[in-house]
Amino acid sequence: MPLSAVARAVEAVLIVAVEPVPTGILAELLELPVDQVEVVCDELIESCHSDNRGFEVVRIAGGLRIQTHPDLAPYVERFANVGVSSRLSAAALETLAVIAYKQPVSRAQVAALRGVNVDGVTRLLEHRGYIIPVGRATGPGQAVLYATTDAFLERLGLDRLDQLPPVEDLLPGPEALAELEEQMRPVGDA
Amino acid sequence: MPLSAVARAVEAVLIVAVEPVPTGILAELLELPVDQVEVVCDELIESCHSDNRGFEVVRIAGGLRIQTHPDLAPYVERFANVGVSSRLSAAALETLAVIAYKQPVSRAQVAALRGVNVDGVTRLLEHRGYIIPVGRATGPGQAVLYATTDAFLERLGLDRLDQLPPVEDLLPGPEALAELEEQMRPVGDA
Amino acid sequence: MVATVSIPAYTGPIEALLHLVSSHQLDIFDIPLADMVDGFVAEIASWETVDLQAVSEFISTAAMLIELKSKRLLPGSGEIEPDEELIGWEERDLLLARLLECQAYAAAADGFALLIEQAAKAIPRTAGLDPDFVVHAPDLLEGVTPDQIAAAFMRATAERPAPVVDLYHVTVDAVTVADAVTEMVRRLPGSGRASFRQLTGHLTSRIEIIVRFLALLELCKQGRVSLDQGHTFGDLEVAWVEGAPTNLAVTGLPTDEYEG
Repeated sequence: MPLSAVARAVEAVLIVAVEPVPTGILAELLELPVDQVEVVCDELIESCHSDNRGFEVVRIAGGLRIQTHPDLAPYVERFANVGVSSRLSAAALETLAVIAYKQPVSRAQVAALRGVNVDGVTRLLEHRGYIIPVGRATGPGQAVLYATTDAFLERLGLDRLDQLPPVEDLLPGPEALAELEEQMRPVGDA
Repeated sequence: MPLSAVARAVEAVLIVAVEPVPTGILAELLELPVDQVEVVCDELIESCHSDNRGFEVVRIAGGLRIQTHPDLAPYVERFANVGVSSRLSAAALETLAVIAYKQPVSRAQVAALRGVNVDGVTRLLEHRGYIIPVGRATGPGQAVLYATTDAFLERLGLDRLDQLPPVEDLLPGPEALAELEEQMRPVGDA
Repeated sequence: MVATVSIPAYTGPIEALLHLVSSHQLDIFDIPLADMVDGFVAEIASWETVDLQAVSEFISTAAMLIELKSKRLLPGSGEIEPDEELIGWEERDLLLARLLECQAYAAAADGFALLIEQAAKAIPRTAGLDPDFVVHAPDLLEGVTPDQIAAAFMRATAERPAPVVDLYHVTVDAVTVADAVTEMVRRLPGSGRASFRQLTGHLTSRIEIIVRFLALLELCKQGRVSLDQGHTFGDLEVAWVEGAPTNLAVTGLPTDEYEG
């Protein structure tokens, strides 16, 4: 059965959403009462199953999200591994090293140090379980802070972080880091 | 009509992809010949329309991509706060057009045609990722040659360069020619 | 078939006629244009089939002759050279072609703007992998040691050069033509003939070799050395001119420094 006009709109919004979309926001967008939106969401969820789509719409954390159908995981996983070299690039290794020594640290701080955007690399490192978000900075923007994981230590054959070789700390102090970060803001926020 | 198993797999892969996926990669994932994958892609593209989904699957920049259906742009734009990608000036668009049709081409060649210096504009276009240096001319000076990128195709919503209309079709008609000649008379007689 | 004309002053292809006029071998006033056209029209009538190529060639050339003649007939325009006129036309045609091409690309640009506007209505999905999707990927840290992590950290935090091109930090081999002249004046007299390759064999940078060459050219200009190149791209034979002054007070030398 073809989708209703409202269900199509919900689907389009979920397609571009990166995080689960609360039904309240959908209701606002569609200018409809929430309970009516819930009915539309049910229609959408149902249609994905009846049309045998490769993805499903699920209710999660008070919102809706599109995700791949579980039985297609083998293909998705194979795709995720396409083009992934079996070694970390020099850039990724440097980012990981900075996080290891300066943790907890925000992406913007690492980027300020390395002089390049590190969003893609941190996503990769997080996805592979070498780093993990451990909290948020207190300053404006409340940037996510990252730290290395036990898996990271395990891969390196270490028990504790302080077993990493000592390095001469060439880094400016936290104030200078904050300043660097400040300078980057226009770029990062653009 | 419910999707075939292979079309579902393609759809799942496109759901997690962040840029257009070439059919060659899909063929590798599915362990199928490319021409068979093309048929599956056609099935998927068609199913989105016939099922009246809120998204569509399109061939773009040499690959396949999932994107929201254009008629739902009002909802999606409100949600994602998109549509802010800055416009290109007429000068930038004309320079881009010359490069697109004459590639690979040097700045000097574009400037000679347009009658103005195009250094600033090419820098902008390169910065936006629409053009890229692809080599050097063999003649004296070894000018850098530019060509358009996949990002250019994506921005225009095209799959391949040959989808651009032939430049002969864009030549002005006889009236415009007469008008030009009229404008030029003072120059010729000066 | 070739468009030919037959007038008292000339008989032959019309294109050659235009050449004669533009090169002053024939005066435009000696060409009765009306008769020339009548003659050609009469000739066409005798053809079994009309050769469009020949006819267009005639029309285009005749038009140029008519414009040329009418301009010459007008007072005050006598000083315009016929060949300049023709050059003007050629330039104009090239300019016209370029302007037409520009208009085509302007139309293409309008098309681009339209495509961009349409494409912007469809927004691609870029969410990527489902956040809780577990990828069993190969271990990317295979073989990496803690020392390598430390080294990567040092690399990452090492001071970076400012993104401006700062030439103060660059070691510059400044070489001047004057220095090279001095060297040659010391070395060449009494050494007989030397090849340019011998003279520059000990040099490592291209700019030093070039400056040495400039110095030799300068000395040659001053008549103090003779240069001889047996064949194209052959080695240059350098010889000090017997009796030429060996003072170093050379004047009028370029003082530019060449930086390698």
